[in-house]
Amino acid sequence: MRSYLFGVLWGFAAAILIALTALFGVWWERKVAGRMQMRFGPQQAGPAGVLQTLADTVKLVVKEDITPNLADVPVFKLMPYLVFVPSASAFAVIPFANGWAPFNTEASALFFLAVPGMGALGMLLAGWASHNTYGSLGGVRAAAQLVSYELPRTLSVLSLVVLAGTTSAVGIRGAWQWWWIVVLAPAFAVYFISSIAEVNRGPFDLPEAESELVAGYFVDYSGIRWAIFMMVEYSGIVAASLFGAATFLGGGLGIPGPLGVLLFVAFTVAFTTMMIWVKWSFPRLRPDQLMSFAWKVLTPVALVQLLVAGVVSAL
Amino acid sequence: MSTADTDGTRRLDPDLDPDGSCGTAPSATAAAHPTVVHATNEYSSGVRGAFERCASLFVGLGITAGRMRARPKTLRYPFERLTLSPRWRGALRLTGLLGTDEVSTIQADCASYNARIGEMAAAGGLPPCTGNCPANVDARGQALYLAKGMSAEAYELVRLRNVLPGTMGRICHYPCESACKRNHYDEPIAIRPLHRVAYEGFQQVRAERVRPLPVTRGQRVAVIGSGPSGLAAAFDLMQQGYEVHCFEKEGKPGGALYSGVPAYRLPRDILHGEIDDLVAMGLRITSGVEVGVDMPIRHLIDEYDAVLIATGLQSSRMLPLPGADAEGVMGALEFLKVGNLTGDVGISGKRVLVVGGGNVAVDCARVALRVGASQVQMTSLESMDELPAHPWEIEEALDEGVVALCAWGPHSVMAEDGCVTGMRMQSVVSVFDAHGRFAPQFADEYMEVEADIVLFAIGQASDLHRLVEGSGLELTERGILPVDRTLMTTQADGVFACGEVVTGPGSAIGSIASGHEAAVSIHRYLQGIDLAEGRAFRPDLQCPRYGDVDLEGLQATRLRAKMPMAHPEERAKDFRSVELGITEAEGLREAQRCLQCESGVCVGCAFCARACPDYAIDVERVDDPDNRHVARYDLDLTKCCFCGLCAEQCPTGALRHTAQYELAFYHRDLMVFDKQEMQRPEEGSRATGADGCAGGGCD
Amino acid sequence: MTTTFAATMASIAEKFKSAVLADSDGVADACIRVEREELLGLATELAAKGFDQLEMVTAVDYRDRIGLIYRLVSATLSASLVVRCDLPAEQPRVVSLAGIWPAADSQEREVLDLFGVAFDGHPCPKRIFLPDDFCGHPLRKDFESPTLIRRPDLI
Amino acid sequence: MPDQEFNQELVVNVGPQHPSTHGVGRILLNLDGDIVRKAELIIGHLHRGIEKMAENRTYLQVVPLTDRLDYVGSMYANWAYCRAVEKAAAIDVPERAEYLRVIVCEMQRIASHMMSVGSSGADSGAFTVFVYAFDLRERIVELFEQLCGARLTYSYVRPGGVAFDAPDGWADAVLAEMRKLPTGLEELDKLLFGNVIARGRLKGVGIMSTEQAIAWGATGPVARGSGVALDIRRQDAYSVYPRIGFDVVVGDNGDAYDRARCRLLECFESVRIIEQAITQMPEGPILTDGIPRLIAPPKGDAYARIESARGTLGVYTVSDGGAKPYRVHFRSPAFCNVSLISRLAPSHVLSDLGVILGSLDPVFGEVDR
Repeated sequence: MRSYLFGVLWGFAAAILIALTALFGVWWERKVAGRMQMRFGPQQAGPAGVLQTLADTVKLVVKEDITPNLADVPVFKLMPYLVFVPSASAFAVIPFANGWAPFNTEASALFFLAVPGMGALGMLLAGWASHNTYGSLGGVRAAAQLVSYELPRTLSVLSLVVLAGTTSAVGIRGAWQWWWIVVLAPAFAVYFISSIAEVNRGPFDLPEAESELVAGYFVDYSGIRWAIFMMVEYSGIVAASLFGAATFLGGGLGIPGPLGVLLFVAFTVAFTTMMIWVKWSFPRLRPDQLMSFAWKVLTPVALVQLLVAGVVSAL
Repeated sequence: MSTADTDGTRRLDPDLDPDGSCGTAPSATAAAHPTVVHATNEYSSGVRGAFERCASLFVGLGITAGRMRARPKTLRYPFERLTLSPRWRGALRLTGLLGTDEVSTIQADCASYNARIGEMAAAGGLPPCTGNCPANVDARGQALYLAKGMSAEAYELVRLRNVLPGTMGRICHYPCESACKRNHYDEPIAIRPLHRVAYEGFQQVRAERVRPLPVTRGQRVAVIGSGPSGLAAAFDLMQQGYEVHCFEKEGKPGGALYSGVPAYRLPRDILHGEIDDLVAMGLRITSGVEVGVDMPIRHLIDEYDAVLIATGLQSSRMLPLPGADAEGVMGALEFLKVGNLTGDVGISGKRVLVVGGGNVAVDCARVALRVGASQVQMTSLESMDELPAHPWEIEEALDEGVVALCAWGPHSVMAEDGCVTGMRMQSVVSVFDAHGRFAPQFADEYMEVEADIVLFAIGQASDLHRLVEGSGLELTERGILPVDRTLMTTQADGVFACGEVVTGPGSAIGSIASGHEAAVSIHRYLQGIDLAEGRAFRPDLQCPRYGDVDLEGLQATRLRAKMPMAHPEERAKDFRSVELGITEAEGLREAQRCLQCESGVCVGCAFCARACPDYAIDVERVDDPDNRHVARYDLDLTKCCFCGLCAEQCPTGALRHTAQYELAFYHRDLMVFDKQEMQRPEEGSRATGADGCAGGGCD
Repeated sequence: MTTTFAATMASIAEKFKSAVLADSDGVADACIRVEREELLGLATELAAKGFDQLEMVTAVDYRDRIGLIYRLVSATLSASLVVRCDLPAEQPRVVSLAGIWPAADSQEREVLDLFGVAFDGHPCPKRIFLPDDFCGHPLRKDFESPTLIRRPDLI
Repeated sequence: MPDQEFNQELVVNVGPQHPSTHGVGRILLNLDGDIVRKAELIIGHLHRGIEKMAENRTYLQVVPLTDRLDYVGSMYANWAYCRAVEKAAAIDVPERAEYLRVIVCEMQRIASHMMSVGSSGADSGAFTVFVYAFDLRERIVELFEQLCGARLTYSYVRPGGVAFDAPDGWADAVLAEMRKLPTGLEELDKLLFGNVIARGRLKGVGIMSTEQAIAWGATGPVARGSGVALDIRRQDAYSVYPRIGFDVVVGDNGDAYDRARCRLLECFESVRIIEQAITQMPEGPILTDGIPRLIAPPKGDAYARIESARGTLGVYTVSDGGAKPYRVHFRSPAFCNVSLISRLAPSHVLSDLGVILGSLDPVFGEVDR
């Protein structure tokens, strides 16, 4: 009974942590994108606009979430949660400290890669359920994109697993060596690019392409449901950055103590900023270019990287 | 390895290798031959292309990162506000409104008048009618008073700069009306007839209004000649408190106005009535005394502190043609003097030929008709449309039966046994040479014109020989008195000159203007102030040219008061007045037509409403004389598109743009700015919020 | 109007009995008036002669008739030509030139929409600006509609 | 025989309220998956009947109407209309006014091209390009505000000259801006047209051959992108353009990339024109005096055309001798260019639709009139 209660409490704490990361992510993106476009970004709510996202959230919670009358109502209402739960559960396996992760199992690295993939189903059904041509187009694109970028992302993490010898994220972090940075640089690049695509951001934001599909699969969502989709996206960015920093850079280059933690947080913020930087600097890819880029460029690079990792680990 | 596109692209090196010269600054060669620039650029092929593709991504990231360092360009609204250009076309506002604000009239004494006019012109507040008048008479002020029925004040205001308003109301060549802004809209204001209305209004209250001016200064000034210039200078000096004594050689004062201008144009009683007013105000005039003959000028110079020579032009210039000494050939001025004063020149039943095309020639012709000439002909070098005389004078003369032979030059006078039988005329090819100088070219085609009397009206000259004896003044060999035309001084100390003796043949108002300048010089001389230092002169303004307006279809109220004319045949027989003058009521309405230009006070003329493409302005004015005000001025902001056409058409410059553009209102009626709102202070009001930008409250 | 250009225009004008070579009226270098029956023939002739660019198609309601104006520009001859064709005011109907110059397609639909001129053989003869159920043609001088507010004639 | 019912096309209604239609245009798309089979342009949402309104206004009152035509380039519409009226009423224009018109319209061309290049960046997803382009546009609009007090609808050019003279110090401010502008333009070129993703999106999209461009009635950068070297400033050599050296920018492939890049390079040409025009501008009056308040040209027609940012902007006026024009027609380049979408869009992906429409650079004020 105690462990059950403990699990529920831990679940709430995780949910609040994820909400905070999303709030930080949104605020940070609006500030960085603002400065890139020669403007201030939010500056009125709280010092340097920090409370802006809090205010947005309160607005979204209070706002009426409309359900289109022709929509498939139960599916329409369920989809935000079906999309949120998988991407939130990814946080469970991220090795925050040396040797510790909230949910430490054997194949936690693969868990981190596989579970968010289920979000694709949620997006597809969300688009379809809102009975809106743009929504369904966005949903179809989201599904195609997520499926095709699963592969390079998994392959790049596999080369890590080969070097570390274990598939658990905590193990990978523990076995981290400094020369991995040199050997696994292409893997990290592939991982970074495909995780941008996984989160539907940057040059790959086909599903919610503003200028074509207005808002993709969540076009008919409003209020808290729309906020959840936003939380999925921004918590996804932070999760990918956390995992990238933890495994590829050994969580602060393996340095124990507060300096390591500081480095770990610095790397995470750096990767998040990189994602924002890439989104606001490049135009959007066309769906066919998106697919060909995944299959013809990222996957071969990831395979070659796996080969190299195999050879190196054999030495 | 250059890229696929041709050499045309000298602008931007397509492949982004770092050393590429990314476009030189555009060369400013003016007439570079028109080449074609090709806009297409491709990546190079192969490995180099792949390298360029990746490089392009990083170049893009570099640019956006570069912008992050720079300070953001946006404002922290509402703490920091945009600074708007002074020409910003925001909501409209009126700087003044008839009924609440007062139009300023030009009340300045002669010493500071030119400075006041110069300062108004610089500030853009000088109405074109005042600007174009040689004496800068405040015609706007006159119309303002007349519109309120205060004709006496109007008369006195005009008299400040135009010493004989009633007289000038009949003989002035009114340059003010050609400059009137109303030419742009429909017809100009009839300013000259309004002088007459003011004169008639003043006559009723003449008794109490004419008071002797106090003599506050000890010096005494002598003025030789009581023509318009002399009287103007005398009046100015009397207002400054000097004692002025005027000497006139004719029986009655008035100079050229008395002897030159015919009675049908200027009735004698009006001229002498106004001069009597001057006398009543303290001017001493002794007629019948010719200085230089009855009294030496040396006596005046010793007796008086300053002497002003304002004799005008006395003798008409004769042409040394063969046969010009025959009997029956007369000078214009002599003819006019006898014709005007006595009326019988002994030409009844004879044929008269007037040589010359100026105003004096036309006067001679019309006077000849009236004193019994059987047939009157005019010849002039210039063609019909180049005649120097005023167009309306020529037209009236032609109506009365005068025959004009244009573009014929005098060759010789035909005479039998001493008396004139006619003239041989030679046809004229051109009058002025390329530079506009008077150099007539003649063709060899001749014509005879029979006439019994020949009048030469080709110019006048002054004969000052007798006047200047013993005064230390030398005349030039052509008999002209050398005078400094800006300060009106002569070589002799304390002796000044003004009027046509200085300027040569000109208009009456021109002489009056030179009289004012002379008065200023005399005043400074007597006060010991240096004449030239700090001396403000009249700004010379270009009168704007207006396009012609077709008047059919306009409401009658907008048109000008028509001056009734006497019937041509009847008026040719005697010296009755040609222009019969407009009535008091017509004068009042005409004065109300005046737009009070550049006054900054809206007079409700509604030309902004007519200029507005969307009819957003609605103006209504109440015109009863004692309470003249704009009753309603509504600007409907729902219709206004801020194009600014109305503010440009506003003749008074009262309608101005403000910097208020945040104009979202809560109530519909706040959108229509009424009279009060249009006069809101620059900062703001109930409709535009306290600081003019915060938008109206929802009270 | 260069001589060669004038010559070509004159040669074209003779081919069609109703075509009249009027003087240039400020709209183009030359002007040809033609009856609506021979418009298509003249158009194909002009297209062959090098007038490859149809710049403007518009109409003017002269109350008793409707004047169609086609302004053509030729890059080869570097000259411009205006073809005028008058139609009766009641049921104006003329052949569509969209076949010869595709540029005429949308401009003819505009004339149909605002003037009510029917173009036979037009690929999609529908109104272009106003909703299909709009009654009347706004740019006709006799167009009356409750929403049309007469403005005060204040000049 | 596959069941007919299954391969039914998906009909999507893009606009009139849509971020990438540059205004209130509406496109009815028949989609087969992502491929566009048929695109039908439905316009008229911004039809205010400007030509009908112009018939009940005096010649001067029509000038504010022409601002609202191509509201991104209202200086052109003013100038084209004023040239037509000057031609009809035989009004001549002082030298200084001609130079001011050229300077102001070339600045307007740069501002309008910045709007178009910026939105072709935004259509392909690079929103930062849109902001940088608008930063350049802002500098020019700032100068316009100092000149005539308005930022968008200027009513600056008037029959017979221009409304306001340049305030003192304005010409030097323009020169200073024109020296700083090329660096901004080159930066935009590198950020958008140099970028591999943008080239991927813009190249090979909406291809139009030279013959098609002429036949379909395209003008301006849209035609020049396909190789048609047609520039009215060069062809008609109106105003003071013969005294100013500039080049015509032409593209080779006729795709969206070339059309957009033609616009960017035309901005360099405009900078050159402005610098030369400012140095050559004489002193003197800015408005011919003696123009009546109610211009009444004699009976007859007049047509004048200029090279606006979107192409050949022609104004055809018919006068019956009265103070109000009998008929005013605007040959609108945006109207002719935007109707190409139904010919260019088929067989493209849905994402390309926005890019093609952006490359045609429609402004629906001028399209619908």
